[in-house]
Amino acid sequence: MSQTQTNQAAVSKEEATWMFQKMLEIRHFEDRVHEIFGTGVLPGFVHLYAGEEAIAVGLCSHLDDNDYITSTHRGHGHCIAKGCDLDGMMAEIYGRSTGLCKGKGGSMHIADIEKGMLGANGIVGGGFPLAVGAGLTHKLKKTGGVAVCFFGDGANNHGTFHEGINMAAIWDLPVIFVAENNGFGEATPFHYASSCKSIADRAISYDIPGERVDGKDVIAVREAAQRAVERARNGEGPTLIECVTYRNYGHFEGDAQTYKGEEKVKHLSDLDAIKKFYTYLTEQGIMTEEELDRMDEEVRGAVDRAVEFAEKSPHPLPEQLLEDVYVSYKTEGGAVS
Amino acid sequence: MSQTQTNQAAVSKEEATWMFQKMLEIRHFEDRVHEIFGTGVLPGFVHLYAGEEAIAVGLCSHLDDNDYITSTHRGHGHCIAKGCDLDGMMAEIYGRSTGLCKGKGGSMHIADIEKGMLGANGIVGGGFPLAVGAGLTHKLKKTGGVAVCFFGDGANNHGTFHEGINMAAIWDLPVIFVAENNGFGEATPFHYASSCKSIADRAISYDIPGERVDGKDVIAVREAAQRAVERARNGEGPTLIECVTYRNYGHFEGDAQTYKGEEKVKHLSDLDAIKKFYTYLTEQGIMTEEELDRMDEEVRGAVDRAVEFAEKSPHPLPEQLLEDVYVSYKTEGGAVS
Amino acid sequence: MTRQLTFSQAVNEAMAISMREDQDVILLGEDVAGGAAVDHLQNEEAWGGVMGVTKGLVQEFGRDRIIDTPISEAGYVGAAVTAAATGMRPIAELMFNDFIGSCLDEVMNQGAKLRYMFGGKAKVPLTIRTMHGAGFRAAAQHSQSLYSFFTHIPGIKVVIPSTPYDAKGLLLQSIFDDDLVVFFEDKTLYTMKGDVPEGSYRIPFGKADIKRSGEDVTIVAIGKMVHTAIKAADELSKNGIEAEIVDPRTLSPLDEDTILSSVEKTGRLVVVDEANPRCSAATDIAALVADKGFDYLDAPVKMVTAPHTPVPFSPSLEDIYLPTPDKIVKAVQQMTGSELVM
Amino acid sequence: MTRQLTFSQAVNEAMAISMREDQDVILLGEDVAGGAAVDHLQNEEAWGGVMGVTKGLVQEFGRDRIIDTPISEAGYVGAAVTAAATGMRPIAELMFNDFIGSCLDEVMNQGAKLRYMFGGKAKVPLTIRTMHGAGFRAAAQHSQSLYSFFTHIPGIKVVIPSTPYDAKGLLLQSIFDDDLVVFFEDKTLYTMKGDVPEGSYRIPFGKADIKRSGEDVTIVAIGKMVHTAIKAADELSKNGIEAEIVDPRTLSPLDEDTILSSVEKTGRLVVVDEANPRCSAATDIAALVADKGFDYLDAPVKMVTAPHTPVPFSPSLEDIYLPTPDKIVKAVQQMTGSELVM
Ligand SMILES: Cc1ncc(C[n+]2csc(CCOP(=O)(O)OP(=O)(O)O)c2C)c(N)n1
Ligand SMILES: Cc1ncc(C[n+]2csc(CCOP(=O)(O)OP(=O)(O)O)c2C)c(N)n1
Ligand SMILES: [Mg+2]
Ligand SMILES: [Mg+2]
Repeated sequence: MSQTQTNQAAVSKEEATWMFQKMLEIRHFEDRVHEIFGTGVLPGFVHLYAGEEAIAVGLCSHLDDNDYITSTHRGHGHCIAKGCDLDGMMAEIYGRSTGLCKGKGGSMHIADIEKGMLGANGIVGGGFPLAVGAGLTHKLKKTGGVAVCFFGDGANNHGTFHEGINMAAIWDLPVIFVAENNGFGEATPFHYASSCKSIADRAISYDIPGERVDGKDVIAVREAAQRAVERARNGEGPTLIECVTYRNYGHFEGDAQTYKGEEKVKHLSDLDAIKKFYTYLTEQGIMTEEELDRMDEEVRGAVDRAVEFAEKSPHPLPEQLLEDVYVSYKTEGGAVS
Repeated sequence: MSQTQTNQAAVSKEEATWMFQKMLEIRHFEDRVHEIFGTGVLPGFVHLYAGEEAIAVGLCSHLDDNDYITSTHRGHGHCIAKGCDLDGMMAEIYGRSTGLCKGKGGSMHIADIEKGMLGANGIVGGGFPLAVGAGLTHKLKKTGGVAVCFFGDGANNHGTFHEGINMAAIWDLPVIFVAENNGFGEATPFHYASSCKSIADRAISYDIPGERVDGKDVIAVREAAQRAVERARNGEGPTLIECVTYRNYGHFEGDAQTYKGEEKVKHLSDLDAIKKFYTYLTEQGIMTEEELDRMDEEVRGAVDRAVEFAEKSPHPLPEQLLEDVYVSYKTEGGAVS
Repeated sequence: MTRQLTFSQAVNEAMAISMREDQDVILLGEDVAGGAAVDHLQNEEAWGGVMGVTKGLVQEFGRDRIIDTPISEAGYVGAAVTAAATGMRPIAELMFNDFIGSCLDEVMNQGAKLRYMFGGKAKVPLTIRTMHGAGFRAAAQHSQSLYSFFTHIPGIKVVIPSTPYDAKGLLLQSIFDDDLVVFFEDKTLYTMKGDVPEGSYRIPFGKADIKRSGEDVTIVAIGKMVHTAIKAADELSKNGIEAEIVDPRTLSPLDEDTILSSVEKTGRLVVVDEANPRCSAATDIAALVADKGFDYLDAPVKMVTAPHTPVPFSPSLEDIYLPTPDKIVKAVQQMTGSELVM
Repeated sequence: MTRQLTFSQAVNEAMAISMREDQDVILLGEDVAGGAAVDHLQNEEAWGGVMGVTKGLVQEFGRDRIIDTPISEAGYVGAAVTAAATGMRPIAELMFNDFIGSCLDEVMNQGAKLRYMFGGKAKVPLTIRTMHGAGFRAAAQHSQSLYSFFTHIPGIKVVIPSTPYDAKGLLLQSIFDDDLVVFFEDKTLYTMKGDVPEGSYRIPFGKADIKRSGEDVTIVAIGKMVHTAIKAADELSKNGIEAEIVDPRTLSPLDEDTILSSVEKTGRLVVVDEANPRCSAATDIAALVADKGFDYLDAPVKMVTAPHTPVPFSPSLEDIYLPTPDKIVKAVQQMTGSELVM
């Protein structure tokens, strides 16, 4: 979605349509992956973004293909919000050669540099320096673009958080640091692992704005994002936004989630981001229930087609093992040297 | 020096004697190393602490051998304040077998674990996790001891700063983080490399007390240290103290210091920490000029003797090359395998 | 005596025994218990390690000794170094060995060198347990086998067990060893069962184990590759070739004598290592024999390894990434073909 | 043509040329200019690198392109990875290779794997320049030679020049190469002089250089060790042994053919490598020859390396830590003694 001017508290119908669509795509994509994972056909570690849709979508509603994002192990939502193709994504998660990364990356490394999506990342905290680098290119090439770094509350205690934000701040880079505080890093609560009261507080260490918003409220996220994106595009430097959220599923597929408490139930119902946005859009008269429900249907269909596409796609060919290591030559045999 | 109760703004004569003595030892030791380095006989990189004496001494005036400190590449002052032997230190800097580390460490790795001195460190930021580990031992073994982490303004932007302080904070460890803000990391100003207004501000990221003091004023440092040490020994967790200071010499021996400005002159005269303390002690009537001047003479003598000791000491024997890698066996030949 | 445990249980039991024997043993790592400061969990774990290897420890030893850490590898691994140097005997769990990228300094420049730089006046009785290995569909950043790094660095001991029995005895040795040990656990071996005696026993470092005897070719196989090599040996045996399988068990120190004696007997060496091939444990062992065992060799030294590529995600690629029995058989046939009937 | 430059000047000139040729080339590192934001310095440097290697660059290219960084190796090396992937052609200076402990993740898990994990849809044209080597009395944390780590990791190219001429041509190749290159500079070579042509020239990767021809023994020597080997060869020559000295120049890719042809001719191999001996470049090259060049070998492969210890501070120990001409001569004598008159 291209850069846009919104009026204060609301969104246009066009914007709302895009946002609701993307939120649905994330939700149905993730619910579906969850389902399929249960059948045992999906390889590897899979971390689902369901529940946190408002964050990726609120942020990316201000971005276009020239803007970059860095992501995390929980990257499907960021991909979708940044405009990645559902078919290519699903095929990647299946490890097929039609995947966005030809099946070589998988869920934890899904990427699409053409769309400005610099990759999910298997390394917690990996994204901070990477976002700084993308921001540096923007600044040096005067592209007017921004880089958004999504990261978790757990990543907030990794050294790269500190190094990355400090660098972005001293160089006034157009980078936006977006904490997705879902209360846990794996099975460890935020309030145990982090000595700060809120992640937004840590902005003071870098003399930059820090803001805490309801990460279940896509409008609130979008508005905070707008301020940050404007600052960034104006050369005023980075912003730290903390979005308070919750993940619908476990840390990864297979997690028994015994560390969760009562709050779990509420998050799956009342506090649900999509439900909230649905209510907002209909109550404000921006869209009708019929329109929204039709979108829901269509998105389900698109996800079905993505699964079908993935399942029908070929596995990578053996020779692909040795490709893409270097630009200038192919790796040689090596298995028996 | 053992743990002690001071009255509000002053120090006892006994305390003052120890503090002035240690400050002199550092100053004369460093001035002498500078001189000798100029003659070309000293190997390696040497970073001098002259000018920053008040910090190490103010802090260590509360510590005894059971307390630990971690240090930096600029470690001589910390060693001396923590009670290391001048002869052994000088011999180490000369690379002789009588050195504190048998000549294997040198200036950048000078250490004395018996004295609670966990080593100078060639890695900027290396000390943060190490201090946390020492603090953890204190807590688990309920020793009542503390660990002090000295670090520079440059180190303040390394990821380990963030990880170390956060860990100490969540576990309420008895660790005191002491920034020696001398305005530069090598040839790079603090205000360029660090996005914070002051290092003490960064305490808010960890919800711990952060204090900025005049690092040229040993009494001010000592008082801030006292609050921090008390907190630590009472199980109330870490404190961050920023001491504003200046180094008399270059980053290392050989540095032309073109990045320094006018302020340089003042720091070498009016603002000098030893001069300040001298004036304070005589004006307050705690010690007489004669007493202080006599100490000065004596310390010069001790440093002379350390140089003599070092110069007369034997070089390590060839077989020592292969010792001390492992506890349980000696490394084998290996040069021609 | 014939009690069977999984590899994972063996590792768990070694930790429990060491913690009973010595109050100074503590365990630090991410979610080694899990659920720290969650009211309803207290001394119950939420996870007991990402793969469940540390399950039950927090119940027995409490949260003072089974310490969940923030995601701060440099922080807690570095802390473990000095905790060790100041009187504890910590075990630090680095969840995946790939995460060494976040804490190499603490291992290489601090822990490994502390004793030497201090002129022998300190010791670092720290064990770093870490998961490695491909085959789990965990892709490029969670599947590496990085033991060559640690073997390269003086001051570190490197342990890589291939069976539950070895895992328990070597881990107990590691924990009570006075040096920094990096202990590798292959994530695909955790469910493997084997005989594991009750109680405490220690397997000394630097003693390779001959996992199979044979006269015709020496196969030095590292970690999980021991089992791949055994399959290959069974195959070869059908063709009249008897392979001797040497499991070094520790890469640093390395039991040079056992390897050299075996090659002296067989005249042939294949090294099987699932890590990448350059500057690897495979080249290390091959070079050792090319130097000190040259006169024993009747044929070129062969190395069966992963190719020089990251670990691919796609199962179809990952399966051909790893050494297989078939590749080992081929390597042996190449070197023996002219002399032995296939 | 006979213009002489120091190694340091050659490196400097390569950077300057590349920055004139291509606006996208930038340099990031600690004090590569020095004095950033100091009023009286502006586009004057305070340092131009800790050893003065980058002197003059900020005057010509300004502080937008010669970027002083905070002491945040993970931060700026990681930033350089994506700056490269998004259109720049950065040079990141890692002051000492020992500091890789603070940024291995960014190099190993991000930069080196990005292209592969993205299915070939990205490239990382990044050059990391870094200082290595013992002999400077810089002690254990500033004297290592860690090229084996980078050679082990797929996705990285590893360059290690031994002369000013090679340094310039290889650095230009590195900067304009589309892959991640780690470029090693031996701190004790900076003052060495040699012929360096003006203007731009590039030395291709994977082409070893025969620094001395000989028939009796092949000495593969890495970086500075080329000069140590030359001294040894002169000594050997007096005794009628002519050594061929092969300088691989790039360890990844490695010019296997040149090494193997040389050994085919001489029948003997000594590898000289100042790094620690285990899982090293020395074992890598020894193993290569023990495999593919086995039939050429008339004697055991020898490796002359540092011992398996950290680098000691004391000059008297550091001098015996490093390989010397004498040790090389002894190694050659060991393997030729029975055949050639000494
Ligand atoms: C450097 C590193 N350390 C540890 C891990 C293992 N790990 C994967 S995800 C995760 C938790 C991350 O928590 P958070 O940042 O809050 O993200 P969330 O999963 O909640 O989205 C951990 C510890 C890792 N992948 N990388
Ligand atoms: C990880 C690491 N990066 C860089 C260096 C090189 N270096 C040594 S001292 C220094 C400056 C340190 O500045 P600061 O922390 O302010 O300490 P000061 O020298 O001012 O006491 C640098 C960059 C290093 N030794 N370690
Ligand atoms: Mg989280
Ligand atoms: Mg400083």
